[in-house]
Amino acid sequence: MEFARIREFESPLERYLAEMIKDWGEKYVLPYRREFDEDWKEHRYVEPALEKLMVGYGFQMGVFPGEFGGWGIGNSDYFGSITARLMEEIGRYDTGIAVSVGVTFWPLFMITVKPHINYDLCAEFSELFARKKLTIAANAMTEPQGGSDIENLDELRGKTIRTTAVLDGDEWVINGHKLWPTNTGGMADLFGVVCTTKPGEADEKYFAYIYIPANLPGVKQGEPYRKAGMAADKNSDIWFDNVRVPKHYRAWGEGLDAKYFREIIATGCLGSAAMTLGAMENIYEILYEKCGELRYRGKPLKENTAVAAVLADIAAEIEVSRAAVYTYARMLDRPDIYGERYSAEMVARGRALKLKVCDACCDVARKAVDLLSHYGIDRSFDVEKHWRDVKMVQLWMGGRQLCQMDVARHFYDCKQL
Amino acid sequence: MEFARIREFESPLERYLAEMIKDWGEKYVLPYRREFDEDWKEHRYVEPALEKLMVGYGFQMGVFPGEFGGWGIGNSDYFGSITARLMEEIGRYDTGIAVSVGVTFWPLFMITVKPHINYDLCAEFSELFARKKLTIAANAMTEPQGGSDIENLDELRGKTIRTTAVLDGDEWVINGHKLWPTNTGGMADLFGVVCTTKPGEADEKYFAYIYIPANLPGVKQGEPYRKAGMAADKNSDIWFDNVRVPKHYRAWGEGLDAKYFREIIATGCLGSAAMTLGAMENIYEILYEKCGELRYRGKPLKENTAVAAVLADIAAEIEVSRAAVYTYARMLDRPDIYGERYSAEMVARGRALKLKVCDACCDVARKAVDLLSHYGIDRSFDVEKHWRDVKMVQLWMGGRQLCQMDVARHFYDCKQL
Amino acid sequence: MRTTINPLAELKSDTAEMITKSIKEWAEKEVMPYRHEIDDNFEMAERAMKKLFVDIGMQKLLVPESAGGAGLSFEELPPILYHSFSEIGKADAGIGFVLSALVASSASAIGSEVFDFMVDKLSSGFCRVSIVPPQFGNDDFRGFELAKAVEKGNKIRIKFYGRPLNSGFDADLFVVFCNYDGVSLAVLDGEEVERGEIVKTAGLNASRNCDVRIKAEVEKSRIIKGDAWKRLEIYLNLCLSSLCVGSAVDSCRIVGDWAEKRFIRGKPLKDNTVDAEVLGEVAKEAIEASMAAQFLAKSMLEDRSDDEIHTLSAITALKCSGAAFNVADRAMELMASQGYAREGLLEKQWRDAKSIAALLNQQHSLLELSERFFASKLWER
Amino acid sequence: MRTTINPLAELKSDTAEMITKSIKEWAEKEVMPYRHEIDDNFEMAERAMKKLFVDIGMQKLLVPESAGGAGLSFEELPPILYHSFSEIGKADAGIGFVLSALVASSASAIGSEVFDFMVDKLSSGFCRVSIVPPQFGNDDFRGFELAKAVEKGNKIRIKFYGRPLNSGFDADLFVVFCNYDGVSLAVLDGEEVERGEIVKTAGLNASRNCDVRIKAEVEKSRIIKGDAWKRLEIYLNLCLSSLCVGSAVDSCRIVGDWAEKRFIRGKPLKDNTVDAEVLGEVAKEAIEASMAAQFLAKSMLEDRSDDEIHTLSAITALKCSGAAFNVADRAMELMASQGYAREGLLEKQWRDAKSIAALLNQQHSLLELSERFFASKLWER
Repeated sequence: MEFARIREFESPLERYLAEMIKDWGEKYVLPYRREFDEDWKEHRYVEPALEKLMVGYGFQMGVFPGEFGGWGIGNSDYFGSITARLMEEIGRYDTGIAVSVGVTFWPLFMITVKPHINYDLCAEFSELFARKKLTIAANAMTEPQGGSDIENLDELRGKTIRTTAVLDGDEWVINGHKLWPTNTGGMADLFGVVCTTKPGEADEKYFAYIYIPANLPGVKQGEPYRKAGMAADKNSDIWFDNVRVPKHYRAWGEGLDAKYFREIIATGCLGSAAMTLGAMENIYEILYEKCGELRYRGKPLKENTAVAAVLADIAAEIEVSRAAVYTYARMLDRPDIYGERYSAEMVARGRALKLKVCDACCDVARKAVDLLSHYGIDRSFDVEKHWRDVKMVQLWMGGRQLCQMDVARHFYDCKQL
Repeated sequence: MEFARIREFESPLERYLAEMIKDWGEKYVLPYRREFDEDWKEHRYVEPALEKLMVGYGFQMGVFPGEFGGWGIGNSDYFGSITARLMEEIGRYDTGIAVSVGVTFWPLFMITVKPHINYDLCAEFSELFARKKLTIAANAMTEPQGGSDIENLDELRGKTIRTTAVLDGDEWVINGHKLWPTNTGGMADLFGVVCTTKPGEADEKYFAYIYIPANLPGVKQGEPYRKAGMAADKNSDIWFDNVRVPKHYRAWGEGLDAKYFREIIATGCLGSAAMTLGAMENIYEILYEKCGELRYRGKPLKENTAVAAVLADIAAEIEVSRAAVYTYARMLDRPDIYGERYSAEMVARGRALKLKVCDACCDVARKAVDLLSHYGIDRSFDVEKHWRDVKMVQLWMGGRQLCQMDVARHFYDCKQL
Repeated sequence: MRTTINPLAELKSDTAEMITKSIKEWAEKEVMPYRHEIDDNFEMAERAMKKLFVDIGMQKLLVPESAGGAGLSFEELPPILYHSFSEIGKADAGIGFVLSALVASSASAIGSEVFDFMVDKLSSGFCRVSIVPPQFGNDDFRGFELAKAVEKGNKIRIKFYGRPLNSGFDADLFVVFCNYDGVSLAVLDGEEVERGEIVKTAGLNASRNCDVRIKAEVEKSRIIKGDAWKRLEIYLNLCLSSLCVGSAVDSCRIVGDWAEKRFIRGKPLKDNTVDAEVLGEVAKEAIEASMAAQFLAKSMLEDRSDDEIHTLSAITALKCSGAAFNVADRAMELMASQGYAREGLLEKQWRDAKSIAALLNQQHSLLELSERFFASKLWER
Repeated sequence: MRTTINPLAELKSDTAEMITKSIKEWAEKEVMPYRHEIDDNFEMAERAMKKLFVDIGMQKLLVPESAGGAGLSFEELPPILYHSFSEIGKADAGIGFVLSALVASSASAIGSEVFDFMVDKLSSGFCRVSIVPPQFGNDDFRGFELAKAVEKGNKIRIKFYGRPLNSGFDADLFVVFCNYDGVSLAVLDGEEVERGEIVKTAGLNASRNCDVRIKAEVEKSRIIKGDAWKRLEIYLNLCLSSLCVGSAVDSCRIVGDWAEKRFIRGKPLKDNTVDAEVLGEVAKEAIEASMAAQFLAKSMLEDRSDDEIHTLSAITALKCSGAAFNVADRAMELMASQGYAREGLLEKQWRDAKSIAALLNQQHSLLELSERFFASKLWER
């Protein structure tokens, strides 16, 4: 059954996209999902599935405005709701693919979402994504020296960023080393790079967000990391060695880059929460089926009240999480009512949502594994896969502790965290 | 700050009522709240506060349709949202008063909420509540022999109910013993009584919901119980000894009583979740203030990151809970979209909501007590009061286990729980 | 056998058995018949305390036999404290809470000059001791405010304003953590302490507390230097841990009785798996707590550093108070309103256990563990 | 000192120290250098297991000296198991998991006719033992399906289809819970068991498992009757608990190193209170687990009923596996992606600990505790 949400805000486009994803997931993901773990490096199974969705079903152009051949998700009045739904529906099948799709859109949000649509860059980059070929973007934030420091914009204001951008005539010259972005390890065609025009300064005007096509000289992607799970999401190092891009590849310029980058945090939180929601829903579906088949004390597992109690806790957790995800999505849809997406308030709400929903999802997955015992850790039951995968979502974007600090700072007006 | 909800569904009436409650709470509750614990029996402080709200501000007539002098909450298109808001706002001040108000409306919902408005009974009972005198109702369900068996309608179908209603000419003759209803111990003027017309039968047509004015011969209320908290809510025994009421005091008759009674469960769950939400918000407000004042390691408590982490978890919990409460409230507002309020689905969703939000609230209160340590258990900080009070909400309406079974039954299609 | 296990061999002793027996009798006569009302009626608690402290002699465990006490040695103490406090915890955690401060303070004073001063008090009628630990405030004692001690000629001037851990309103003696020569304990006569109004609290009602103002000048002999404060905390933690074990066992007993009597779906609660699982959980928590408290008591009989035992004791107290609360809390979920009602007896264990857990200051304790195990530098000194 | 405590006095023994030393060396040479890859490369795990089982002789702890074993007695065993499994847990919980089944099975067989049969296997080269416990299915063994045993002349016919606890694919011996004369253990030669394909699992990769079909006829002497199954579970629980203690300590070490190296807000992680609190929590959990496992080992040296120790062992295994998982899980939150990466080593402890916790079947264990402590009647027999 469908878990709670306000259905009045489901747009026709959203419904249509959700149906496409369902069609895609059943045909192109489920039959291969159990191969993903060993496929972490080669992506012999992952990439065709991803390509099908991005090129075959056309999602790759989704965020661009209609005039550039896109679906206009970014300038739709349902931007938040549609984003949440995409991540939820893909997350049911695989959170790794969800994040791969999400992170392709993510850097593009800086230039495709109203009211800040950068038509020049849209025109230029939409050509790249319009190719009938899998095209992927990545958001290069984290650096080796300081974990969550970069996402920690409100406290550090970019002070610790070491990737530098120097203007040389009409070109930016970029140098730096990034760790862990999704869609790296050779996948990305375009990077959105967080860098500084004045290293060591805590001033948002020096915070720069610059696009770097991956095929430029001086860009190097490392080998993908092996991880506990999340095999469909490749993460790696990226090095920028005197990479030169045109001046207009900086998203918006002084001050505005930092401002709209906060929206990247807000939407990242929404996407993270929504894809873990999808994972929870799939766990629910698996439990629904398996707890009806497995028998205990002469009855289906689910008919034992002790088991039913755990199943109920799981369902209730999903019910509440979904209501919260779509409430926040709606709030992002209507800046006129709820404030700008990049406002400190909306970012803090996003952090709070990600904090709780990711925690809930980790908890649900843990309970499901325990409940199924032997079968819980069996890879052919798919529950343990979600359990391993979703932990990553809880950890990224600065992890739990940064989430907590951002929430505390805003909700309690803390000044010294 | 205001925690998450879809603001588009806030009606003008809701906003107006919320302002009244704030005015009332600051003037008539806060100055006396710390006396409530010792006042559990006499209600020397509680009753004037309650009377002010019910008579002074006029809430007592709230649910009746306009034609009977009421505010028409029951036949408003925002029935769920308004109910949630009332319980939330009163719950900030005192969950005991919230439940006292809620349970006055509760039995009346059977006859005042569209589409099932019983105009005859509305006409008759609205006169009682229109008096300029505190008038209180109670919902008499639980019986001594079997805890949550009566609320457990889907499984037992009224089989275990021992309070009997026998038709004698034009009158019902009621006999039975009820335990624990809110607003008893001498408070109630009108009872909505769950009884059976054929004891021992598991058939919903014998389930009867009959109104009994408290001043009739044969009605006896016991002394209020002393409890761990929730002093503003009086609970006690009620005995019905050959009490006679007119035949038309049965709410709707065979089958329909049981049907609409499920709506009582759904709205009870909404109210429970909303009032604990209010309590959480008040805890948040207290923490906001106190964690700014108390100092630790040379800084305000809240500026220590370890403390901030806990504060953040609390805020995030409230954020998600509020979104869920108002999502469900909206779903109750629109049976055309989400199904009838008394449908198994909506009841299960309500159970899930109550389960999670009450758990969240107990957890928030527990963390707040721990955080403030010495001051957490100090009654003059008001946190421990909420901690004691809200546990009761988690326990009532059949408690956690019944909530879990109802959720599991519906979400997993269990047949033998 | 109901949520109890046999104690470790080294924790069995005839003295412990004897004392436990007296406490059992005391509980049956002095507490159980009044348990519903004891929280509302301080005189009842006081009467019970007098019997326990004076007649049974729990306040004189460490007082030398020459002064009319039991004259127990450190080797005898841990098993006796484990057993006796477990037993008290089954009856009234508040009374045990008051006693724990007295026992811990006496243990910390043994061998110091001030011990005689304490013995005088402990052996001349009903006595309560209040501990004044560091608390929310400034940075002196690992982030907590510590009473100020300043040398003034031959005397020490102690200054403090704040809230004791326990019995601030009633205590005859105050043991105050102060910043003299590192961290020391100052032992003050109740008369040297100015008291505010009784603070109403969530539980532990036998321990009446208040804010106190201290501005006393005392002889140097009233100060216990060195690691005495650690010893105090170790014994306090042992007493409170054991008390919480007793509380958890009692909550298990209460919910077990209910689960037998109460029928649902045609069977006693305990025969429904959803309820049985909760019973299993509470039994597990109670046993875990008991294992931890016994481990601590046993460790105290071994050759271990004060530091190690101090740390173990902190972990154990957190574990046991948490367990006592969880057991009562989950038991209450099973008993629903019946657990919440005063008559049910469970709700008192629930309020008391929560109060102990809160007073142990979890956040701060965890940070201390982090210092101890990970050498975190959290406090500048 | 880092999240370890000195063991209880009774758990110190020269033999234990000697064995622990060998295991430490083994871990450093055979496991640590390959830890990143060991999960992907079963040969590595197998090589390490051979060294541990055969060369160090962990598979022959109970084999009589006459047959080339260590010939340990029940009195020597608990301390040695506590120490050795803790040590193994620091290196590779999967290997310890495989060993635990072997040790527990041997312990359950001592004194029975089948022991000689086992000794033959255990003393002739690398050997793995798989346990086939009751499992999801029907009602025979407290709600779990038990292998069927039917007398057929002088022989017993054993029938079962399902999944062993461990090493089903590799085992040389199977110890099968069956319904013979109540609950008994049947010891089968690996050749008597038909195996399916290797099941891929979340962790514990050294233990390759599969579904098995058993349809064997064995001599009555291959059946161990009476309480042997309880003894098996007791030893299994002790081994797994100790293993989890080692795992928790290792996770603490990993996160401790990280918290020292990683800077945030200009300070090492460990000096930020929000992170220090997590460190405090993990240290607390690890120590609690260690206390519980030691308590169990110590209890096994005391005069206690099998039933009591059986129950304690179940509680301890739940506690310790939960703790090992929680420690790794929270440590991962602190280390973020670094904890999640294979190189970080933490994620293996995380997967392994969760797997052990899941295999212990929490739900079912709690219901058993409820039977034990509250006489819940949950299963009709």
